[in-house]
Amino acid sequence: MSASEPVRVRLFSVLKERTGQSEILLDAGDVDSVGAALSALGRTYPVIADYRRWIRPAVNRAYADEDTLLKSGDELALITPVSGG
Amino acid sequence: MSASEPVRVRLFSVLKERTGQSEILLDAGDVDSVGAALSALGRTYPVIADYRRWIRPAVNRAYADEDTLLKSGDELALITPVSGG
Amino acid sequence: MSHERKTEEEWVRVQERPLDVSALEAFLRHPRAGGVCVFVGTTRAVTGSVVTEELRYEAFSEMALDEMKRLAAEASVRWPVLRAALHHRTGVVPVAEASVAVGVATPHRADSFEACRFLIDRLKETVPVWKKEIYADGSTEWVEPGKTDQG
Amino acid sequence: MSHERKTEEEWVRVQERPLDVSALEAFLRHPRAGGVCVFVGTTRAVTGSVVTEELRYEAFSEMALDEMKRLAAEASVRWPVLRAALHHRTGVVPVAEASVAVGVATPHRADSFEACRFLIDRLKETVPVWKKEIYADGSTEWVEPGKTDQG
Repeated sequence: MSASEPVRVRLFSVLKERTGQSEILLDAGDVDSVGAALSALGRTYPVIADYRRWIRPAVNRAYADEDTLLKSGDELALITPVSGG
Repeated sequence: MSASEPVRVRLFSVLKERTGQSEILLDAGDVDSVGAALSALGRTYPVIADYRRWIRPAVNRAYADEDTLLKSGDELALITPVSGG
Repeated sequence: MSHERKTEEEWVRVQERPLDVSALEAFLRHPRAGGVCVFVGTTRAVTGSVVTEELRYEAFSEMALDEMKRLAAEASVRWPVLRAALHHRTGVVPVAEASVAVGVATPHRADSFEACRFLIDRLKETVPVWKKEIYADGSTEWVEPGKTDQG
Repeated sequence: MSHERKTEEEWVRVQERPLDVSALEAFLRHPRAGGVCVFVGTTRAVTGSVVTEELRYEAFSEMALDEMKRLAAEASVRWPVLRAALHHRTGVVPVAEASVAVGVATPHRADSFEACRFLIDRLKETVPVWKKEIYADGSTEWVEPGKTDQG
Protein backbone atom coordinates (compact mmCIF):
# COMPACT_ATOMS: atom_id res chain seq x y z
CA MET A 1 0.00 0.00 0.00
CA SER A 2 1.28 3.40 -0.93
CA ALA A 3 0.83 6.25 1.48
CA SER A 4 0.55 8.63 -1.48
CA GLU A 5 -2.62 10.01 -3.02
CA PRO A 6 -4.44 7.68 -5.44
CA VAL A 7 -5.05 8.36 -9.11
CA ARG A 8 -8.62 9.58 -9.37
CA VAL A 9 -10.44 8.24 -12.45
CA ARG A 10 -13.48 10.18 -13.67
CA LEU A 11 -16.24 8.54 -15.72
CA PHE A 12 -19.05 10.21 -17.65
CA SER A 13 -21.88 9.48 -20.02
CA VAL A 14 -22.09 5.87 -21.20
CA LEU A 15 -19.17 4.68 -19.02
CA LYS A 16 -20.66 6.17 -15.88
CA GLU A 17 -24.01 4.66 -16.73
CA ARG A 18 -22.71 1.20 -17.55
CA THR A 19 -20.16 0.88 -14.74
CA GLY A 20 -22.43 2.53 -12.19
CA GLN A 21 -19.37 4.58 -11.11
CA SER A 22 -18.58 8.24 -11.62
CA GLU A 23 -15.24 8.01 -9.86
CA ILE A 24 -12.77 5.16 -9.29
CA LEU A 25 -9.60 5.46 -7.18
CA LEU A 26 -6.52 3.55 -8.33
CA ASP A 27 -3.35 3.04 -6.34
CA ALA A 28 -0.78 5.28 -8.02
CA GLY A 29 1.90 2.64 -7.48
CA ASP A 30 -0.02 0.17 -9.65
CA VAL A 31 -0.65 2.36 -12.68
CA ASP A 32 2.32 4.35 -13.91
CA SER A 33 0.77 5.34 -17.25
CA VAL A 34 -2.62 6.01 -18.80
CA GLY A 35 -2.33 2.73 -20.75
CA ALA A 36 -1.65 0.78 -17.58
CA ALA A 37 -4.64 2.41 -15.88
CA LEU A 38 -6.93 1.61 -18.82
CA SER A 39 -5.76 -2.02 -18.79
CA ALA A 40 -6.39 -2.31 -15.06
CA LEU A 41 -9.82 -0.70 -15.37
CA GLY A 42 -10.68 -2.91 -18.36
CA ARG A 43 -10.09 -6.04 -16.30
CA THR A 44 -12.65 -4.94 -13.69
CA TYR A 45 -15.09 -3.21 -16.05
CA PRO A 46 -15.46 -4.96 -19.43
CA VAL A 47 -17.26 -1.93 -20.87
CA ILE A 48 -14.05 0.08 -20.42
CA ALA A 49 -12.12 -2.55 -22.37
CA ASP A 50 -14.84 -2.48 -25.05
CA TYR A 51 -14.64 1.30 -25.33
CA ARG A 52 -10.87 1.58 -25.05
CA ARG A 53 -10.21 2.38 -28.71
CA TRP A 54 -12.71 5.27 -28.57
CA ILE A 55 -11.61 6.73 -25.27
CA ARG A 56 -9.58 9.95 -25.38
CA PRO A 57 -7.91 10.06 -21.99
CA ALA A 58 -7.46 13.41 -20.25
CA VAL A 59 -4.98 13.89 -17.42
CA ASN A 60 -5.58 16.82 -15.11
CA ARG A 61 -8.16 18.21 -17.55
CA ALA A 62 -6.00 18.21 -20.67
CA TYR A 63 -6.11 15.61 -23.44
CA ALA A 64 -3.31 13.06 -23.12
CA ASP A 65 -2.56 9.65 -24.62
CA GLU A 66 -1.90 6.11 -23.47
CA ASP A 67 1.82 6.79 -23.02
CA THR A 68 1.23 9.71 -20.69
CA LEU A 69 2.73 8.97 -17.27
CA LEU A 70 0.59 9.10 -14.17
CA LYS A 71 1.68 10.16 -10.75
CA SER A 72 0.13 10.25 -7.34
CA GLY A 73 -2.79 12.70 -7.14
CA ASP A 74 -3.41 12.85 -10.90
CA GLU A 75 -6.94 12.95 -12.25
CA LEU A 76 -7.59 10.68 -15.25
CA ALA A 77 -10.81 11.33 -17.18
CA LEU A 78 -12.09 8.77 -19.68
CA ILE A 79 -13.54 10.88 -22.49
CA THR A 80 -15.75 8.83 -24.81
CA PRO A 81 -16.77 10.46 -28.13
CA VAL A 82 -18.18 13.87 -27.24
CA SER A 83 -21.50 15.13 -28.57
CA GLY A 84 -22.03 18.59 -27.15
CA GLY A 85 -23.48 21.44 -29.09
CA MET B 1 -50.19 69.47 -70.25
CA SER B 2 -51.30 65.94 -69.54
CA ALA B 3 -54.22 65.36 -67.21
CA SER B 4 -52.61 62.08 -66.11
CA GLU B 5 -50.60 61.51 -62.93
CA PRO B 6 -46.95 62.58 -63.08
CA VAL B 7 -43.96 60.27 -62.69
CA ARG B 8 -42.75 60.65 -59.11
CA VAL B 9 -38.95 60.66 -58.81
CA ARG B 10 -37.48 59.79 -55.38
CA LEU B 11 -34.01 60.92 -54.32
CA PHE B 12 -31.95 59.75 -51.37
CA SER B 13 -28.56 60.10 -49.79
CA VAL B 14 -26.05 62.14 -51.78
CA LEU B 15 -28.55 63.06 -54.54
CA LYS B 16 -31.12 64.33 -52.05
CA GLU B 17 -28.42 66.30 -50.27
CA ARG B 18 -26.89 67.83 -53.40
CA THR B 19 -30.11 68.61 -55.27
CA GLY B 20 -31.94 69.72 -52.14
CA GLN B 21 -34.89 67.64 -53.35
CA SER B 22 -36.29 64.37 -52.02
CA GLU B 23 -39.00 64.19 -54.65
CA ILE B 24 -39.33 65.59 -58.18
CA LEU B 25 -42.47 65.30 -60.31
CA LEU B 26 -42.04 64.80 -64.06
CA ASP B 27 -44.79 65.02 -66.66
CA ALA B 28 -45.38 61.43 -67.75
CA GLY B 29 -45.88 62.57 -71.35
CA ASP B 30 -42.31 63.91 -71.45
CA VAL B 31 -40.44 60.87 -70.11
CA ASP B 32 -41.46 57.55 -71.62
CA SER B 33 -38.48 55.59 -70.26
CA VAL B 34 -36.08 55.57 -67.31
CA GLY B 35 -33.30 56.74 -69.63
CA ALA B 36 -35.39 59.68 -70.84
CA ALA B 37 -36.20 60.63 -67.25
CA LEU B 38 -32.53 60.49 -66.23
CA SER B 39 -31.58 62.68 -69.22
CA ALA B 40 -34.25 65.23 -68.36
CA LEU B 41 -33.23 65.25 -64.69
CA GLY B 42 -29.55 65.53 -65.62
CA ARG B 43 -30.21 68.72 -67.58
CA THR B 44 -31.72 70.38 -64.52
CA TYR B 45 -29.50 68.82 -61.86
CA PRO B 46 -25.87 68.36 -62.99
CA VAL B 47 -25.19 66.06 -60.04
CA ILE B 48 -27.67 63.54 -61.48
CA ALA B 49 -25.80 63.60 -64.79
CA ASP B 50 -22.52 63.16 -62.90
CA TYR B 51 -23.91 60.17 -60.99
CA ARG B 52 -25.79 58.60 -63.89
CA ARG B 53 -23.38 55.71 -64.47
CA TRP B 54 -23.64 54.70 -60.80
CA ILE B 55 -27.39 55.05 -60.44
CA ARG B 56 -29.42 51.83 -60.31
CA PRO B 57 -32.94 52.97 -61.16
CA ALA B 58 -35.89 51.32 -59.42
CA VAL B 59 -39.41 51.58 -60.79
CA ASN B 60 -42.24 50.99 -58.35
CA ARG B 61 -39.74 49.62 -55.79
CA ALA B 62 -38.07 47.01 -57.98
CA TYR B 63 -34.72 47.40 -59.72
CA ALA B 64 -35.10 48.30 -63.39
CA ASP B 65 -32.81 49.64 -66.12
CA GLU B 66 -32.59 52.60 -68.48
CA ASP B 67 -34.77 50.87 -71.07
CA THR B 68 -37.63 50.29 -68.64
CA LEU B 69 -40.73 52.16 -69.84
CA LEU B 70 -42.43 54.65 -67.56
CA LYS B 71 -46.11 55.36 -67.43
CA SER B 72 -48.30 57.82 -65.62
CA GLY B 73 -48.23 57.32 -61.83
CA ASP B 74 -44.97 55.35 -61.77
CA GLU B 75 -42.45 55.94 -59.01
CA LEU B 76 -38.82 56.17 -60.15
CA ALA B 77 -36.19 55.90 -57.42
CA LEU B 78 -32.57 56.87 -58.13
CA ILE B 79 -30.53 54.35 -56.14
CA THR B 80 -26.91 55.45 -55.81
CA PRO B 81 -24.44 52.80 -54.54
CA VAL B 82 -25.95 51.38 -51.34
CA SER B 83 -24.00 51.05 -48.10
CA GLY B 84 -26.33 49.57 -45.54
CA GLY B 85 -25.30 46.97 -43.00
CA MET C 1 -40.68 55.61 -37.37
CA SER C 2 -40.66 51.94 -38.21
CA HIS C 3 -41.71 49.83 -41.15
CA GLU C 4 -42.11 46.10 -40.95
CA ARG C 5 -43.57 42.98 -42.49
CA LYS C 6 -43.91 39.82 -40.50
CA THR C 7 -45.18 36.37 -41.38
CA GLU C 8 -44.69 33.13 -39.50
CA GLU C 9 -41.50 32.46 -41.47
CA GLU C 10 -39.93 35.85 -42.01
CA TRP C 11 -39.64 39.19 -40.32
CA VAL C 12 -38.22 42.30 -41.99
CA ARG C 13 -38.00 45.68 -40.29
CA VAL C 14 -36.55 49.15 -40.82
CA GLN C 15 -36.67 51.31 -37.72
CA GLU C 16 -35.13 54.34 -36.04
CA ARG C 17 -35.16 52.77 -32.58
CA PRO C 18 -32.28 50.58 -31.39
CA LEU C 19 -32.58 47.04 -32.75
CA ASP C 20 -33.91 44.35 -30.44
CA VAL C 21 -31.60 41.43 -31.18
CA SER C 22 -33.21 39.31 -28.44
CA ALA C 23 -36.61 39.59 -30.11
CA LEU C 24 -35.05 38.69 -33.44
CA GLU C 25 -33.33 35.65 -31.94
CA ALA C 26 -36.55 34.57 -30.18
CA PHE C 27 -38.46 34.80 -33.48
CA LEU C 28 -36.00 32.38 -35.09
CA ARG C 29 -36.68 29.49 -32.68
CA HIS C 30 -38.38 26.59 -34.43
CA PRO C 31 -38.97 22.97 -33.34
CA ARG C 32 -37.35 21.62 -36.51
CA ALA C 33 -34.32 23.91 -36.19
CA GLY C 34 -30.96 22.63 -35.02
CA GLY C 35 -28.99 25.77 -35.76
CA VAL C 36 -29.64 29.48 -35.57
CA CYS C 37 -27.03 31.90 -36.92
CA VAL C 38 -27.32 35.61 -36.19
CA PHE C 39 -25.11 38.36 -37.53
CA VAL C 40 -25.11 41.81 -35.94
CA GLY C 41 -23.32 44.69 -37.65
CA THR C 42 -22.11 47.34 -35.24
CA THR C 43 -20.63 50.80 -35.69
CA ARG C 44 -16.86 50.48 -35.58
CA ALA C 45 -14.97 53.37 -33.96
CA VAL C 46 -11.77 52.98 -35.94
CA THR C 47 -11.08 52.00 -39.54
CA GLY C 48 -7.39 52.22 -40.35
CA SER C 49 -6.34 55.57 -38.91
CA VAL C 50 -9.77 57.19 -39.23
CA VAL C 51 -11.93 57.68 -36.15
CA THR C 52 -15.69 57.42 -36.60
CA GLU C 53 -17.90 59.30 -34.17
CA GLU C 54 -21.19 57.83 -35.37
CA LEU C 55 -22.93 56.59 -38.49
CA ARG C 56 -26.12 57.98 -39.95
CA TYR C 57 -28.27 55.68 -42.03
CA GLU C 58 -30.94 56.66 -44.49
CA ALA C 59 -33.26 54.10 -46.09
CA PHE C 60 -35.81 53.96 -48.87
CA SER C 61 -37.81 52.01 -46.33
CA GLU C 62 -40.66 50.62 -48.40
CA MET C 63 -38.33 49.26 -51.08
CA ALA C 64 -35.84 48.10 -48.46
CA LEU C 65 -38.54 45.87 -46.97
CA ASP C 66 -39.38 44.49 -50.43
CA GLU C 67 -35.70 43.75 -51.09
CA MET C 68 -35.20 42.10 -47.71
CA LYS C 69 -38.23 39.88 -48.32
CA ARG C 70 -36.88 39.03 -51.76
CA LEU C 71 -33.51 38.07 -50.26
CA ALA C 72 -35.20 35.88 -47.64
CA ALA C 73 -37.13 34.14 -50.42
CA GLU C 74 -33.92 33.67 -52.42
CA ALA C 75 -32.18 32.15 -49.39
CA SER C 76 -35.12 29.78 -48.89
CA VAL C 77 -34.64 28.45 -52.40
CA ARG C 78 -30.96 27.70 -51.75
CA TRP C 79 -31.10 26.45 -48.15
CA PRO C 80 -33.81 24.80 -46.00
CA VAL C 81 -34.63 28.03 -44.17
CA LEU C 82 -37.23 27.62 -41.40
CA ARG C 83 -37.15 31.23 -40.25
CA ALA C 84 -35.35 34.35 -41.46
CA ALA C 85 -35.22 37.88 -40.08
CA LEU C 86 -33.56 41.05 -41.40
CA HIS C 87 -33.71 44.25 -39.36
CA HIS C 88 -32.02 47.55 -40.21
CA ARG C 89 -31.77 50.65 -38.10
CA THR C 90 -31.86 54.17 -39.59
CA GLY C 91 -30.80 57.56 -38.29
CA VAL C 92 -27.87 57.93 -35.92
CA VAL C 93 -26.14 54.70 -34.82
CA PRO C 94 -23.45 55.43 -32.22
CA VAL C 95 -20.25 53.40 -31.85
CA ALA C 96 -20.78 49.78 -30.68
CA GLU C 97 -24.52 49.92 -31.37
CA ALA C 98 -26.16 47.69 -33.98
CA SER C 99 -27.09 49.04 -37.40
CA VAL C 100 -28.20 45.69 -38.80
CA ALA C 101 -29.21 42.26 -37.51
CA VAL C 102 -29.80 39.26 -39.73
CA GLY C 103 -30.66 35.75 -38.59
CA VAL C 104 -31.59 32.37 -39.99
CA ALA C 105 -32.79 29.08 -38.53
CA THR C 106 -32.19 25.81 -40.38
CA PRO C 107 -32.26 22.13 -39.41
CA HIS C 108 -28.44 21.85 -39.48
CA ARG C 109 -25.76 24.33 -38.53
CA ALA C 110 -23.73 24.56 -41.75
CA ASP C 111 -26.78 25.83 -43.62
CA SER C 112 -27.53 28.46 -40.98
CA PHE C 113 -24.04 29.94 -41.38
CA GLU C 114 -24.18 29.91 -45.18
CA ALA C 115 -27.68 31.36 -45.42
CA CYS C 116 -26.93 34.07 -42.85
CA ARG C 117 -23.73 35.03 -44.64
CA PHE C 118 -25.61 35.15 -47.94
CA LEU C 119 -28.29 37.44 -46.47
CA ILE C 120 -25.90 39.99 -44.98
CA ASP C 121 -23.65 39.98 -48.06
CA ARG C 122 -26.60 40.55 -50.41
CA LEU C 123 -28.24 43.06 -48.08
CA LYS C 124 -25.12 45.20 -48.40
CA GLU C 125 -25.31 44.96 -52.19
CA THR C 126 -28.97 45.51 -52.96
CA VAL C 127 -31.04 46.86 -50.05
CA PRO C 128 -31.53 50.61 -50.53
CA VAL C 129 -29.89 51.91 -47.37
CA TRP C 130 -27.11 54.48 -47.28
CA LYS C 131 -24.53 55.21 -44.65
CA LYS C 132 -22.90 58.52 -43.85
CA GLU C 133 -19.73 58.52 -41.80
CA ILE C 134 -19.51 61.25 -39.18
CA TYR C 135 -15.82 61.48 -38.35
CA ALA C 136 -14.33 62.66 -35.09
CA ASP C 137 -12.77 65.68 -36.90
CA GLY C 138 -16.27 66.88 -37.85
CA SER C 139 -16.11 65.94 -41.53
CA THR C 140 -18.75 63.70 -43.08
CA GLU C 141 -18.88 61.35 -46.05
CA TRP C 142 -21.51 59.24 -47.80
CA VAL C 143 -20.17 55.72 -48.21
CA GLU C 144 -20.55 54.76 -51.88
CA PRO C 145 -18.99 51.37 -52.59
CA GLY C 146 -17.71 50.97 -56.12
CA LYS C 147 -17.95 54.65 -56.99
CA THR C 148 -14.68 56.15 -58.07
CA ASP C 149 -14.26 59.87 -57.73
CA GLN C 150 -13.99 61.01 -61.34
CA GLY C 151 -17.79 61.61 -61.35
CA MET D 1 -25.27 24.57 -10.95
CA SER D 2 -23.12 26.73 -13.14
CA HIS D 3 -19.43 27.04 -13.85
CA GLU D 4 -17.93 30.02 -15.57
CA ARG D 5 -14.80 32.00 -16.31
CA LYS D 6 -15.02 35.53 -17.54
CA THR D 7 -12.39 38.06 -18.53
CA GLU D 8 -12.81 41.26 -20.50
CA GLU D 9 -12.24 39.37 -23.77
CA GLU D 10 -13.82 35.98 -23.21
CA TRP D 11 -16.66 34.38 -21.34
CA VAL D 12 -17.14 30.62 -21.01
CA ARG D 13 -19.99 29.05 -19.07
CA VAL D 14 -21.53 25.64 -18.38
CA GLN D 15 -24.90 25.86 -16.66
CA GLU D 16 -28.13 23.98 -16.01
CA ARG D 17 -30.32 27.06 -16.38
CA PRO D 18 -31.58 28.15 -19.81
CA LEU D 19 -28.92 30.07 -21.73
CA ASP D 20 -29.16 33.85 -21.84
CA VAL D 21 -28.33 34.62 -25.46
CA SER D 22 -29.04 38.33 -24.96
CA ALA D 23 -26.41 38.56 -22.24
CA LEU D 24 -23.96 36.73 -24.47
CA GLU D 25 -24.67 39.07 -27.38
CA ALA D 26 -24.36 42.13 -25.11
CA PHE D 27 -20.97 40.88 -23.86
CA LEU D 28 -19.69 40.76 -27.45
CA ARG D 29 -20.22 44.47 -28.17
CA HIS D 30 -16.92 46.27 -28.64
CA PRO D 31 -16.10 49.75 -30.04
CA ARG D 32 -13.63 48.28 -32.54
CA ALA D 33 -16.07 45.58 -33.70
CA GLY D 34 -17.87 45.82 -37.01
CA GLY D 35 -19.35 42.34 -36.97
CA VAL D 36 -20.74 40.02 -34.33
CA CYS D 37 -21.67 36.47 -35.29
CA VAL D 38 -23.65 34.29 -32.88
CA PHE D 39 -24.56 30.66 -33.33
CA VAL D 40 -27.26 29.06 -31.19
CA GLY D 41 -27.75 25.29 -31.27
CA THR D 42 -31.30 24.23 -30.44
CA THR D 43 -32.92 20.87 -29.78
CA ARG D 44 -34.45 19.65 -33.03
CA ALA D 45 -37.70 17.70 -32.74
CA VAL D 46 -37.27 15.58 -35.84
CA THR D 47 -34.20 13.99 -37.44
CA GLY D 48 -35.16 11.87 -40.45
CA SER D 49 -38.11 9.85 -39.22
CA VAL D 50 -37.10 9.89 -35.56
CA VAL D 51 -38.92 12.13 -33.10
CA THR D 52 -36.89 13.59 -30.23
CA GLU D 53 -38.72 14.49 -27.04
CA GLU D 54 -35.80 16.20 -25.36
CA LEU D 55 -32.03 16.05 -25.05
CA ARG D 56 -30.09 15.53 -21.85
CA TYR D 57 -26.58 16.89 -21.68
CA GLU D 58 -23.85 15.89 -19.28
CA ALA D 59 -20.57 17.77 -19.03
CA PHE D 60 -17.19 17.35 -17.40
CA SER D 61 -17.67 20.99 -16.52
CA GLU D 62 -14.24 21.99 -15.24
CA MET D 63 -12.46 20.52 -18.25
CA ALA D 64 -15.17 21.84 -20.61
CA LEU D 65 -14.36 25.38 -19.43
CA ASP D 66 -10.65 24.77 -20.00
CA GLU D 67 -11.31 23.46 -23.50
CA MET D 68 -13.62 26.34 -24.37
CA LYS D 69 -10.98 28.82 -23.21
CA ARG D 70 -8.37 26.98 -25.24
CA LEU D 71 -10.59 27.16 -28.34
CA ALA D 72 -11.17 30.89 -27.83
CA ALA D 73 -7.40 31.37 -27.59
CA GLU D 74 -6.89 29.30 -30.76
CA ALA D 75 -9.49 31.40 -32.62
CA SER D 76 -7.73 34.57 -31.46
CA VAL D 77 -4.51 33.38 -33.09
CA ARG D 78 -6.26 32.80 -36.42
CA TRP D 79 -8.64 35.77 -36.52
CA PRO D 80 -8.62 39.27 -34.95
CA VAL D 81 -11.07 38.28 -32.22
CA LEU D 82 -12.10 41.18 -29.96
CA ARG D 83 -14.53 39.17 -27.84
CA ALA D 84 -15.53 35.51 -27.71
CA ALA D 85 -18.14 33.67 -25.68
CA LEU D 86 -19.02 29.98 -25.44
CA HIS D 87 -21.92 28.86 -23.26
CA HIS D 88 -23.25 25.32 -22.90
CA ARG D 89 -26.33 24.14 -21.09
CA THR D 90 -26.48 20.80 -19.24
CA GLY D 91 -29.36 18.64 -18.04
CA VAL D 92 -32.64 18.52 -19.91
CA VAL D 93 -32.95 20.77 -22.98
CA PRO D 94 -36.49 20.63 -24.44
CA VAL D 95 -37.27 21.00 -28.12
CA ALA D 96 -36.54 24.49 -29.57
CA GLU D 97 -34.51 25.52 -26.52
CA ALA D 98 -30.81 26.32 -26.77
CA SER D 99 -28.16 23.82 -25.71
CA VAL D 100 -25.22 25.90 -26.87
CA ALA D 101 -24.48 29.50 -27.80
CA VAL D 102 -21.21 30.68 -29.29
CA GLY D 103 -20.38 34.19 -30.40
CA VAL D 104 -17.48 36.24 -31.72
CA ALA D 105 -16.86 39.93 -32.38
CA THR D 106 -14.27 41.00 -34.95
CA PRO D 107 -13.55 44.26 -36.83
CA HIS D 108 -14.96 42.87 -40.11
CA ARG D 109 -17.84 40.53 -40.79
CA ALA D 110 -16.13 37.74 -42.74
CA ASP D 111 -13.85 37.01 -39.80
CA SER D 112 -16.76 36.88 -37.37
CA PHE D 113 -18.47 34.18 -39.45
CA GLU D 114 -15.30 32.14 -39.85
CA ALA D 115 -14.24 32.35 -36.21
CA CYS D 116 -17.75 31.53 -34.97
CA ARG D 117 -17.98 28.53 -37.30
CA PHE D 118 -14.56 27.38 -36.13
CA LEU D 119 -15.58 27.63 -32.46
CA ILE D 120 -18.82 25.65 -32.78
CA ASP D 121 -17.21 23.02 -35.04
CA ARG D 122 -14.31 22.50 -32.63
CA LEU D 123 -16.56 22.63 -29.57
CA LYS D 124 -18.44 19.64 -30.96
CA GLU D 125 -15.16 17.77 -31.44
CA THR D 126 -13.25 18.42 -28.26
CA VAL D 127 -15.32 19.91 -25.44
CA PRO D 128 -16.25 17.12 -22.98
CA VAL D 129 -20.03 17.29 -23.17
CA TRP D 130 -22.28 14.35 -23.99
CA LYS D 131 -25.79 14.26 -25.35
CA LYS D 132 -28.44 11.64 -24.71
CA GLU D 133 -31.42 11.52 -27.03
CA ILE D 134 -34.74 10.91 -25.32
CA TYR D 135 -37.04 9.74 -28.10
CA ALA D 136 -40.82 10.10 -28.22
CA ASP D 137 -41.17 6.29 -28.05
CA GLY D 138 -39.44 6.29 -24.65
CA SER D 139 -36.11 4.85 -25.82
CA THR D 140 -32.86 6.66 -25.10
CA GLU D 141 -29.43 6.75 -26.71
CA TRP D 142 -26.07 8.36 -25.99
CA VAL D 143 -24.87 10.14 -29.11
CA GLU D 144 -21.33 8.95 -29.84
CA PRO D 145 -20.01 10.38 -33.10
CA GLY D 146 -17.51 8.20 -34.87
CA LYS D 147 -18.15 5.13 -32.73
CA THR D 148 -19.23 2.13 -34.77
CA ASP D 149 -21.15 -0.55 -32.96
CA GLN D 150 -18.72 -3.46 -33.02
CA GLY D 151 -17.45 -2.35 -29.59
